[in-house]
Amino acid sequence: MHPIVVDIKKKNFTSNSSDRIFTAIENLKFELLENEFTCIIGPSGCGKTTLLNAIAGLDNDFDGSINIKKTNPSELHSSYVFQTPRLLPWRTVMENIQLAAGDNHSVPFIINTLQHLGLGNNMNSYPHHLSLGMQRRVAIARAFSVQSRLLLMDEPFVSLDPSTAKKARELLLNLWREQPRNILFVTHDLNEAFELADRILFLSDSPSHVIADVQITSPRPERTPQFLDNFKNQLSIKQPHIHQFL
Amino acid sequence: MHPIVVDIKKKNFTSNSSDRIFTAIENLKFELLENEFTCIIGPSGCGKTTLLNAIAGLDNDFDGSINIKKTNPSELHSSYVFQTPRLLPWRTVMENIQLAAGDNHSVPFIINTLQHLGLGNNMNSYPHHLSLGMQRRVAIARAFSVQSRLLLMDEPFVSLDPSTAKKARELLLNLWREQPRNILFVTHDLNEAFELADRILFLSDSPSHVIADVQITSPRPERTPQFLDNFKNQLSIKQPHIHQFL
Amino acid sequence: MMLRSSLFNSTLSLGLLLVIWQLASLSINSPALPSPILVLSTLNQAIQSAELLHHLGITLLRLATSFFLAMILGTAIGLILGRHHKLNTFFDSWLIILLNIPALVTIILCYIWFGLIETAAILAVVINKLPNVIVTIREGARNLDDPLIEMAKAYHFGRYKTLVHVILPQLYPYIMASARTGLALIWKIILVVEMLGRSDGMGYQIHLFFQLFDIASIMAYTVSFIVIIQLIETALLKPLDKKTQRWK
Amino acid sequence: MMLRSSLFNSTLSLGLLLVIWQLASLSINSPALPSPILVLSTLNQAIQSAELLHHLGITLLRLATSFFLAMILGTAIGLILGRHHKLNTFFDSWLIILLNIPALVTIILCYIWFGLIETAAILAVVINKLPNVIVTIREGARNLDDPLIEMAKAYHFGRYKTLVHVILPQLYPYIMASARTGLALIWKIILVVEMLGRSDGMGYQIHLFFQLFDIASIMAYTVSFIVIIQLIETALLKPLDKKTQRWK
Amino acid sequence: STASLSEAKAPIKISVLKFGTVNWTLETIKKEKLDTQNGFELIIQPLASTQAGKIALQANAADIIVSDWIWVARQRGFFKDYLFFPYSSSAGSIVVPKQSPIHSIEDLIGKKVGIAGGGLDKNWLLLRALALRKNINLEAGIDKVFGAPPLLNGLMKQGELDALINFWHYSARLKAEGYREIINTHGIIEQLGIRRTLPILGYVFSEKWALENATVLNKFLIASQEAANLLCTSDEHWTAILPLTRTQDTAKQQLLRHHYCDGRINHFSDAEKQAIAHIYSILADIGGKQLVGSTTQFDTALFWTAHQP
Ligand SMILES: Nc1ncnc2c1ncn2[C@@H]1O[C@H](COP(=O)(O)OP(=O)(O)OP(=O)(O)O)[C@@H](O)[C@H]1O
Ligand SMILES: Nc1ncnc2c1ncn2[C@@H]1O[C@H](COP(=O)(O)OP(=O)(O)OP(=O)(O)O)[C@@H](O)[C@H]1O
Ligand SMILES: [Mg+2]
Ligand SMILES: [Mg+2]
Repeated sequence: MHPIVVDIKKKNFTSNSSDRIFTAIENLKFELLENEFTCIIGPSGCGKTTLLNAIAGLDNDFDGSINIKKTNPSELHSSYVFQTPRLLPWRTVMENIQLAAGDNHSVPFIINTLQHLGLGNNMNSYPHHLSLGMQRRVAIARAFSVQSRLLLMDEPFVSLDPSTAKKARELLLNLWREQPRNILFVTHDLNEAFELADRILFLSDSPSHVIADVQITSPRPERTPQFLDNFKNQLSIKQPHIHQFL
Repeated sequence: MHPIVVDIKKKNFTSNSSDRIFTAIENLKFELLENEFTCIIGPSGCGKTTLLNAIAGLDNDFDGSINIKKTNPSELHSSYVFQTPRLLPWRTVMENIQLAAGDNHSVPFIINTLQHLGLGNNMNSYPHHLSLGMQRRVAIARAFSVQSRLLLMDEPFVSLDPSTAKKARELLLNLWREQPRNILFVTHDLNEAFELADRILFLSDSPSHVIADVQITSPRPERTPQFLDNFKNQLSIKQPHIHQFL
Repeated sequence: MMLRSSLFNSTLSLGLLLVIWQLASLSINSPALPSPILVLSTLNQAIQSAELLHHLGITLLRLATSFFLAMILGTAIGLILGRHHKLNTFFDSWLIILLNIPALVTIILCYIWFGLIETAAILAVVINKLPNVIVTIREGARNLDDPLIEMAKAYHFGRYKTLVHVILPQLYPYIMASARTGLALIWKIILVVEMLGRSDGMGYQIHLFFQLFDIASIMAYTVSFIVIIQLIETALLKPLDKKTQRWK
Repeated sequence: MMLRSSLFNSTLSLGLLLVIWQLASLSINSPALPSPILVLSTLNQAIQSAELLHHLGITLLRLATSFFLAMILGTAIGLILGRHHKLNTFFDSWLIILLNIPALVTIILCYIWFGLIETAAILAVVINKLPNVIVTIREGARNLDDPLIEMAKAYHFGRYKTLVHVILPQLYPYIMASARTGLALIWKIILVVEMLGRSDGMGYQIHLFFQLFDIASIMAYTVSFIVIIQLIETALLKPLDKKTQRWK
Repeated sequence: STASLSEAKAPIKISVLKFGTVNWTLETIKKEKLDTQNGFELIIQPLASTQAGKIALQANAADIIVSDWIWVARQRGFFKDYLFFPYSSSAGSIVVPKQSPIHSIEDLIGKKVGIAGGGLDKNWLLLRALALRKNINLEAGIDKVFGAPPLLNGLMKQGELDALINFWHYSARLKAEGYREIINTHGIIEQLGIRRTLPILGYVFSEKWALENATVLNKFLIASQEAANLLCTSDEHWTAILPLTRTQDTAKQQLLRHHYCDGRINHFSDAEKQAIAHIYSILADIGGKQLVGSTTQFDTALFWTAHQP
């Protein structure tokens, strides 16, 4: 059985002001394998955040179903790096993370994560005193500190400088190896997706659905820039309709 | 005379909670030539937003001076794409832009800009009904619709998909050609900087100052991927201390 | 559909209240808690005699005048104090004093100063309500969203545009809290003001009834006022809420 | 430094107020507006006779009890109504009724129901203040930041953590507005409650003075209460403001 | 043994205005131990407003309060079994400044007149009734200013009012300051053709309580009269309650004592009851339904008769 099965028939938004109904998602279906690292790529405004919100259980107002297999009832089913940091401004960095991590948090782990992300000196700062990039990193550290079956990440590494982003990616892969889980990773950066993912789902413009489902089987260390160029070229030949993303 | 002269001797932040003083900027100096397109690259948290806020006149609490030559007193001295969209949630997309553009706005121009950015159908939407990437595009359209001597852009094109980002870059260059002005463009994406800028300022970690000032003189159409690779290689030989950014 | 269900809902809710009232009045069995039927028949008589409408009209006029004066002044002053730290520390103790002067004192002073005239009555009400508006709005003004205000500054919105498009929408919940509690508070103050020195209005009448311990009439008058407030709420405030919160 | 300058500031501000008061009392020249000197000497006498402190103490006890009851209940109910649309539409009219019942009516009913006892007095005050707290907090609860609440939901904060770490900090300005206006409002209600059925307390005394038209004593008593409130403000609310707003 | 004796004393709870004249009487009873000597224990609950007493009675927190017979009649209309026992005939009056050109009711026309107690005040209603007999419509003819009694006194002293109809202890204070009385309630009643001094205020209690406690009630009523007589005859006793008058001015004190003693009831018979019933019908005419409710006919059964002075 697949640990996560997503089958959204239709997700509509009605704006209060007008009676216009906007269909953000239509017939979007996929199944994830155990501990698969899946990237999602799609044009801005196609419905990626909407999809993640539905999977996280924040939005139940859609036609269709989302099934997540529970192995351990006490475990959080998902943790979520939102597209904006969403930190509690009245709590320090450390408090923000501990609140989310709950009782089974380990302070050394949190400190270690923060240090890897370059926030070793800011553990007791309030979010308002951090730059936006730093706030995003706190949000990443928060998600990493929570043990969950599924990690949802909505463009987590934008507005980080390349070297910090690189460290963050390494940290993510390490975490994933040590505590395997399903990861759904939204990004606009194809290279990032190629570097990280087992599988990439390409979404269409809204009403969005999956237009290409690409597996990347080569082990990550072998994914050199050259390999990626080749892979891209093959893909644009085999799947010409996703040319716009390549 | 240079139209813009920045000379920040020291910018300190004191957090209310502790008496710790944090120096974000120290001895940061540069002068811009008339209508120069300048990119700023620096690690996350180094002080780029702080610098832009100071130049925009939002933060006057620093040692040093910022001089902006005024040619036309009625003209706005700067318009600013903030790092977050900062739209008024209770105003529609169109209203948000018109409010900023003031009386000398031209509705056709605004509509044209919105359409180029893929927001033709959302002119009367409220920001809460847009995806984050769409909100960012509204903020970009807002800045473009205001006539100003200086355009400040704080990572404007992150979380846009590649094709939208490409359109936005083209739009920006067109605007700049038609209404020449100084542009200060913060980005973490070196390729973006190479593609757009006349000049790139590399900032150090905080307390930040300029550690490299690179001119790119070749005309933009000639900046092919190959050219950029060469340029990067040369740079890493000539200025090894900015290796981390390359 | 929405309308029908909300009508149904409020009928149910009022019905339940009436039942509770009836039961309470049966259990207490005292003229101090007349049954709803008695109160409604008293109300009916009072309406027929045109007396109620006369006094209600006068009180509503006073209410409207002092409400708008207090809200406009209070919002302006509250905003200024909330945004200017220095002014606030200077006037803070004045505000506390104004807040805590018993209504009696201000009312007496107004009447003594200006005589038993309409201006004095309205001024007394405004003085009593004003500090509450100021304090509430000030709290709101302290918690404005700085990024949006910076945006307004960067784009040179100017005072007027910043106020109308950036600040007031953020103050809206505070203004509404102030308005909703304010109508009630002003009504209560007017009762005292009219009791102490007017020859008409609901407060004057209610006080007469109180001297006679005629609680049924007091309640009948109260009911008539509450109906008005309920009308204001459904016809003005609720739609305003809807309109201004459309963006959510 | 800060402390010294703020002390200087408030001395200046109070000084100015005293000067205005003195001028006004000279210009009006009536026993209805006694000069500050007369009021202070009356205050001094009242303190010496121990009478003032006795009544002040009793009133403060009533004030504290009913304040905390009203704030806690009101915050809870306001939050629930603000977050649950259906409950709110059901109880909205109850709230409007409760808001607009004249203090007189509730006070009489409480006394008649429970007798002229302390409980009745405190209950009457709570009933009068409660709807104001509810309305203010409800407005705040309607305007909570949804992204943060979603975050709390995504990370399974649970009820308690969400309340303490996500919701209450956002309600803080509304709670403070409610508390600041609330102390004043409760004090004003207590004045009436004590007038109508207690044999001690500030309200009892002030009304006795009113019958004798002894405004100087009324003001002396008022001043003593305002001093207490000012103390609460500087020793409790201001530091609380500072502490909770530290993150800004 | 004295303790057990005093425990046996029946308590009587009475709610009165702290600085009202009734409290002078009650304090004298307490000081002279007229209560314990007569087998009851008087518990005085001082209150700050007349309305508070009425609430106390309704809430069964007081056995006895002080009010007038109009209120009792009205309450009986609400099925309350309240009874009235006359205590004082002190009544309100109309005062004007000494130099005022106003000398009679006719002169009031077109003047600004303060009226304490609102539109249903008995003094005001009786005055209107009298004026009507002279074909004067005061309701329309004067500039009425209703207000709280102390506030009106204050405004009078400020010269804001031409004349003032106020309760007797407020009028007394003004008179002590040289203000002139045009006419008082008794004068009005007399001109209306009733030549008797009628009680206005009295003790009010519920019939049920009175029947259950008839003995002590009667003893209390006698003690009350005794105490009042003591205050009027003995300077020593008068000096003892002086603080309750709340005035340092000896002229005012004398005037207050004079009025207090004049107001004592020494005769109350069926003739007085009939007269009251007559006045009630006049009041009912003028004040209308709002004043008297459904009780248009005065019920003389509201007087407590077990004890006759
Ligand atoms: N209000 C503040 N109080 C204290 N420190 C602050 C405050 N604002 C910013 N800082 C500090 O100043 C430094 C620079 O912040 P700034 O926002 O300018 O960074 P940035 O270069 O824009 O980073 P990013 O790329 O992440 O946006 C950061 O280290 C931050 O912690
Ligand atoms: N509350 C809402 N009401 C109406 N429409 C909405 C609402 N939320 C989102 N939408 C619409 O749904 C579509 C998808 O939004 P979503 O936020 O999921 O996009 P996205 O794929 O995450 O885009 P981005 O990459 O820009 O973040 C958008 O076109 C947006 O306009
Ligand atoms: Mg998104
Ligand atoms: Mg920044």
